[in-house]
Amino acid sequence: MKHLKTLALGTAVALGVSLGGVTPQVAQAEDANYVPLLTYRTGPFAGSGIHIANGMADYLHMLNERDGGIGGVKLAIEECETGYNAQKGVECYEATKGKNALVYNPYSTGITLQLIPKASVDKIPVLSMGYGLSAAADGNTFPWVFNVPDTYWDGASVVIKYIGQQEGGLENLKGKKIGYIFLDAGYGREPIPLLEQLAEKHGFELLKYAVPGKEMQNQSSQWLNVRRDRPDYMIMWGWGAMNPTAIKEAVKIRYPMDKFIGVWWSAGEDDAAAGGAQAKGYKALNFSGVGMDFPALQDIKKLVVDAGKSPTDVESMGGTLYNRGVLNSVIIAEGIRAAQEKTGKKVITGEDMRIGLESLNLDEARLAEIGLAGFAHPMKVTCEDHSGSHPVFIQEWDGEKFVKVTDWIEPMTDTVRPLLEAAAKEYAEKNAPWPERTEPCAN
Amino acid sequence: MNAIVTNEGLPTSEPVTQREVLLKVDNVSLSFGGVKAITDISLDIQKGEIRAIIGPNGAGKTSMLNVINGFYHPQEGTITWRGEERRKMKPYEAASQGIARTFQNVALFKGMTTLDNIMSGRSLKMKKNFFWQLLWRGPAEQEEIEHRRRVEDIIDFLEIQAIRKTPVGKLPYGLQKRVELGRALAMEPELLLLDEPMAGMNLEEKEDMSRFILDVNQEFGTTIALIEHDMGVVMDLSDRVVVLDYGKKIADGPPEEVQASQAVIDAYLGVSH
Amino acid sequence: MLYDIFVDPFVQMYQMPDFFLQVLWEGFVAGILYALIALGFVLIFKASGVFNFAQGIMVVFAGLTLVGLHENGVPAFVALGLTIVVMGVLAYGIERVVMRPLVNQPDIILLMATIGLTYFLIGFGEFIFGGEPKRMIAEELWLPTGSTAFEFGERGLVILQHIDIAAAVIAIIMVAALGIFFNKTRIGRALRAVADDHQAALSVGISLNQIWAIVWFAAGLVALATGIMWGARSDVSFALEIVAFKALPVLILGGFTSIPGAIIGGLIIGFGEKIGELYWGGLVGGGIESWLAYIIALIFLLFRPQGLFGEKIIERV
Amino acid sequence: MFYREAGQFKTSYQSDQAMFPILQDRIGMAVILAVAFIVVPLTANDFFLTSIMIPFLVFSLAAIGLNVLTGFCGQLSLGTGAFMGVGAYAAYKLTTIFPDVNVVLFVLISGFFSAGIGAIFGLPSLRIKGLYLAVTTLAAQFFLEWCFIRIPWLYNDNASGAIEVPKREMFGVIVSGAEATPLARYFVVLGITVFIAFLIANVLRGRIGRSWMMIRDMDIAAELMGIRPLQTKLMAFAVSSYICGVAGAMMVFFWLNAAEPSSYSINLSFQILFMVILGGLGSLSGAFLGAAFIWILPVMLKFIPSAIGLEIGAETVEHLTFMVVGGLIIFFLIVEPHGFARLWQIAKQKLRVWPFPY
Repeated sequence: MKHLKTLALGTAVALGVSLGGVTPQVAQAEDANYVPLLTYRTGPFAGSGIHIANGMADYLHMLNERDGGIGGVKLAIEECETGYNAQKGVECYEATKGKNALVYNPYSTGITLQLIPKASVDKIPVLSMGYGLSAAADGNTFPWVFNVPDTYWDGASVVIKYIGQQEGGLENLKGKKIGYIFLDAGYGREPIPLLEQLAEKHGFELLKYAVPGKEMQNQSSQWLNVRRDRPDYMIMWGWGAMNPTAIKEAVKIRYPMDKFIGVWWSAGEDDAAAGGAQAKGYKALNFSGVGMDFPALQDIKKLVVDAGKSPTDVESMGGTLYNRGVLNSVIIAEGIRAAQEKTGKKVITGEDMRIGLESLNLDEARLAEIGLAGFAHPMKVTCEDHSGSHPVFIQEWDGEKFVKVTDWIEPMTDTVRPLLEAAAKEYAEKNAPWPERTEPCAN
Repeated sequence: MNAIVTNEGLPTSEPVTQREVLLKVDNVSLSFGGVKAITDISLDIQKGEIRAIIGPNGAGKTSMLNVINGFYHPQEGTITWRGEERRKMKPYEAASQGIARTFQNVALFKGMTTLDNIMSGRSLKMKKNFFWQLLWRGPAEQEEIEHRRRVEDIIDFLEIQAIRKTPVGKLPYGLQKRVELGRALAMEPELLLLDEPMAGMNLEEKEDMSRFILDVNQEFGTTIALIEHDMGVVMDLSDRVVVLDYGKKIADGPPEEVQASQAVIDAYLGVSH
Repeated sequence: MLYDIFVDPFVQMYQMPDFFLQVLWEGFVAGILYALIALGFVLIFKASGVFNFAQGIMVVFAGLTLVGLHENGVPAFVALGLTIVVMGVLAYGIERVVMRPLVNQPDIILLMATIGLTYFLIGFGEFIFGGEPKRMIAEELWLPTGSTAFEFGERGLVILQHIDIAAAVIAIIMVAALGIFFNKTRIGRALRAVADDHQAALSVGISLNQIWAIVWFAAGLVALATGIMWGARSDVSFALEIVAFKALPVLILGGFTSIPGAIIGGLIIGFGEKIGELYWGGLVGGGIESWLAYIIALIFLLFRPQGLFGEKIIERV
Repeated sequence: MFYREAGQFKTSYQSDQAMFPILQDRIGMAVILAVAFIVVPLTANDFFLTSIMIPFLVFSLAAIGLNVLTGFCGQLSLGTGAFMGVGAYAAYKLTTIFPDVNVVLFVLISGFFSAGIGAIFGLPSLRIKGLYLAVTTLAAQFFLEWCFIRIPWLYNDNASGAIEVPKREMFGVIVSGAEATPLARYFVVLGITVFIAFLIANVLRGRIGRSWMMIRDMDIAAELMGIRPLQTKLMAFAVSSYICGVAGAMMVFFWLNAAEPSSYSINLSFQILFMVILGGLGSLSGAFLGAAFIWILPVMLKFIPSAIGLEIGAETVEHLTFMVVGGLIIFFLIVEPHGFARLWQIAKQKLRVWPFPY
């Protein structure tokens, strides 16, 4: 016992001493563009997070392998585990921002919200692709935040539009009940203002079912409520372990699955598969291609995954979330490329990256050029509009895989855009004094 | 009876019965669920005396002390303190009226030093509020020093200067008992209840403790009620003795009288009831 | 307002009896699962006085091991057997590495050690099997997965999941088996002796270490059963850990040492929170499930500090 | 040898009951303060300040708060995270309602709100003890967490449900919000932490501190000596929650900049409890040591592999961190259940007798 105590004392002292040496090296290769990836492969949201993380990392690694980086400059890629925890996310941010980080993709609306005020101060853009603060689409208020290709409000409007189509016109929504089940966090609450607005406008009743983050896997009460209320349609804003549980519960109460529509984050294959055969008919929004029939994805498989340079499971490649991660990295890569073109520099900074993202123009030709023809809807960012409100489509689970069942559906931009601008204004007021945009428009 | 304590300078020569009654217990009964701990007991404690409560194990002695300092509430009977009938009260109220006690199994504050333990006895006398305590400098410190002086007097009295800064958990049993007495004394009580103050002590320690008890009684005029098993000590120390058995009072009076009582002899020798 | 609180919920119960039955059933099933976790706590607390915070994690860990092994190509029942072995090794390891050196420490230290164990098991489980939620191999273990609907009056429907029925049956078997084990076997008697008085048990030649290892193993088996049942309802991942917190109010209701207490407490909490959430939760925005159980337990505790089945505490000095 | 108090005589009770009666301790304290106030600000980089020092100080203060309750008054609480949250939300509401008032003042005032809430949830402690009390404090944790989510007024109806810290100045220096420099925030946090630690050290050595310890060590004896149990316990709950509330407010205002309800979850409660237990129950210096260990160790573990050039996936590091932290917690509990504070005393003892073994 006595020796143990000495050992403990020794350990404590050693830990104390080594403290001094911890500060992470800021030394970074001068000739690389540094892209930190805030990912989560642990915790309750790992089920979704792992696929995203793999997709993001693999595409960037593939660029390094195949093209030697972007514009001849290698990418330095570093993952930092956040566990979907805002606190750890900020920690990752603080630890990596000093290494000339180009852009941050928090993959958590919570972390995004924390980084938004920091972005303009540290001059590092935040790319929240299809998540985060919807109002950030207003480039005049949020020059450093990008949420291309769509905001949650765009997504919610597409769902309502689709339901309208099913019912034979938006006017037929009058008197209908539409249920909204959501993760009770910044993420799930984000679309509520828009849905409420649309409910008022089109005369349907919006029923809200909140799922607390820590009770994600125990949703029986929420679904019992659904059973009692019998809504005509269900919309879901779920993530991580919430998705499969919700789909299972829906099956359990025998909710008609073809009237159950998830957001693009509730579109994982694993999520739907959890419901078994009865989950057939479940629908979800999507804006990135499904499957492996893209040259770029084949390159990833060949150069990265098969070469053993990635933890990715080959079978999960081509899945909705994996491909979503790839699309995220495509936007990063195209942003870097645009920045290199605009500034003429090869090794760029966060400020250059902001310019690059702001002049992002991913048209069909370009998509084809990078081996991803038809992988996503062409997307374009302007100085005013950092989201672009691009069309999305709806996919349906056929018991084995997701199948695209609609064409590209345009969001209700005319409704959404004014609301976005109003929300941006409100955000700036609430967080007064919010910095005015001083960055010139490079386009 | 081996006289371990010399009776030199016994309190006063005046007849015991003429003193003022400090505490009076009338027809008290106490039970836990179905178990009767005390049945219809009456006794009084007079100011300035040393009153012993004796009896075999399980006779209800400790329960009696618990009733007196408000820890248990009897189902029947009344308690009169300084001539006023006492309502059902909390132990801390009894303490603030001037009743202090020690415990059968030492109940010191194990994580604190001897000094702090005895200082804790001064708690009721210290008045400076939270905000002065926050500041420390000034009134709170003055008060602390003032009470520290009184506590040091007690430490001197009990001859435990050397262990002032020692955590009490590390002290031998005899010293712990002494510290506990010191803690009770620090409260400057009117009535001091001692629950087996000499249990588990050797002869020398018993002698010391007996001397402290007598000194307290004489020097400070504190009234003492004590439970003790050592008959020699009881007979030599106490002015009056009450004997309990199976929760009932079987004798009450001066030591010699009690000693001669047939009921007491039966109780101790275990005559079947 | 008063109407909403005192009248409307009961009107609803009356008007939709099928739904009310369904709510009761859901409450019953949830209660059974809470009771199973609480049962693990009680076993360990009875035998060693340790408040085992890691019980919730052991549930996930057992489920994860089972599914993880299966994912790596081990046939389902072999995986089940191996998982039992793993839980045995874990129990032995905990007894050896954690319990034995910490014997006689205060409650809070033991509690902290089990929270440390929780951290360790989370890291270890994810390190070995990965962090993503996994589907429970219910079908492979021949557990029924369908559901049966009962018509009930007009338009009424009560849906019973077969897996939930199985959970209830298994819980009953488990409790009965434990009862027999405690009352009829030599080890069971030794265990009860230890629960009563450590010192006395030691003095009649019972090996505390052995008993502890056995108890942790038994708790591990209970955890495995719970893990399978819960995993079949929702996937196996460490997010389940939070749900395990629900077992704590159950313990308060039932008392830390009473097996019937754990079961009845579980059912009270299960029914209480479902009925509360569905009939009253809406008044304050829903989601009251997350704390209702605790408030029920707290109020209960104010009136009966020793729990439903605990003995009345007489304080002595 | 190095740490010898021989020859230091006290001539008054005043000097004997000083906070640091021994000269070496006074010197040591002065050195630590000098390092904290002068050396660290001069040498540390932003990462060190924002990710290590500021959280370390915030957690130290929270650990002191919990230590008052658990270490000194013996009441086990698992609701620390929620009490910190109350402070954070109160400070946020105050500063958004009265934007012109000094934010540091509000951070200090916000503690009173959590003190009130803490006292309410402390009420059951009169009848409930030990582990039962621990479980009931979970009621506070989960109920308050629910309030943070379901009462939109608390976060000014932000769509995100998070509180975001606005820019605030003090004496012309920006101290909160994204533009505040790490150094400014560090000084504010350091100042508040040292200030409160000093005040609480005063309380602990006086009558009130003693009454808490009496309740902790033997509540029945304490009651029989005139301590009112409810009043004393509630005071401990209130003081503890005050400190935790201030720490919680500092956490969002000077460290995170924004907080979601999940920032104040049960995990935070556990984290603080670990700091208190590993640091040493009933020791103020232990609170600092515990906070250093529990906060800094995972940060270190996270960056060590990449620092020494090891290629390990981020998730593996995370898993290993969990395992190592869990393992070390058990290890230290086994070796020294009284925490680092006791280890430090043992070390001092060794220094005192050095070079002799005894």
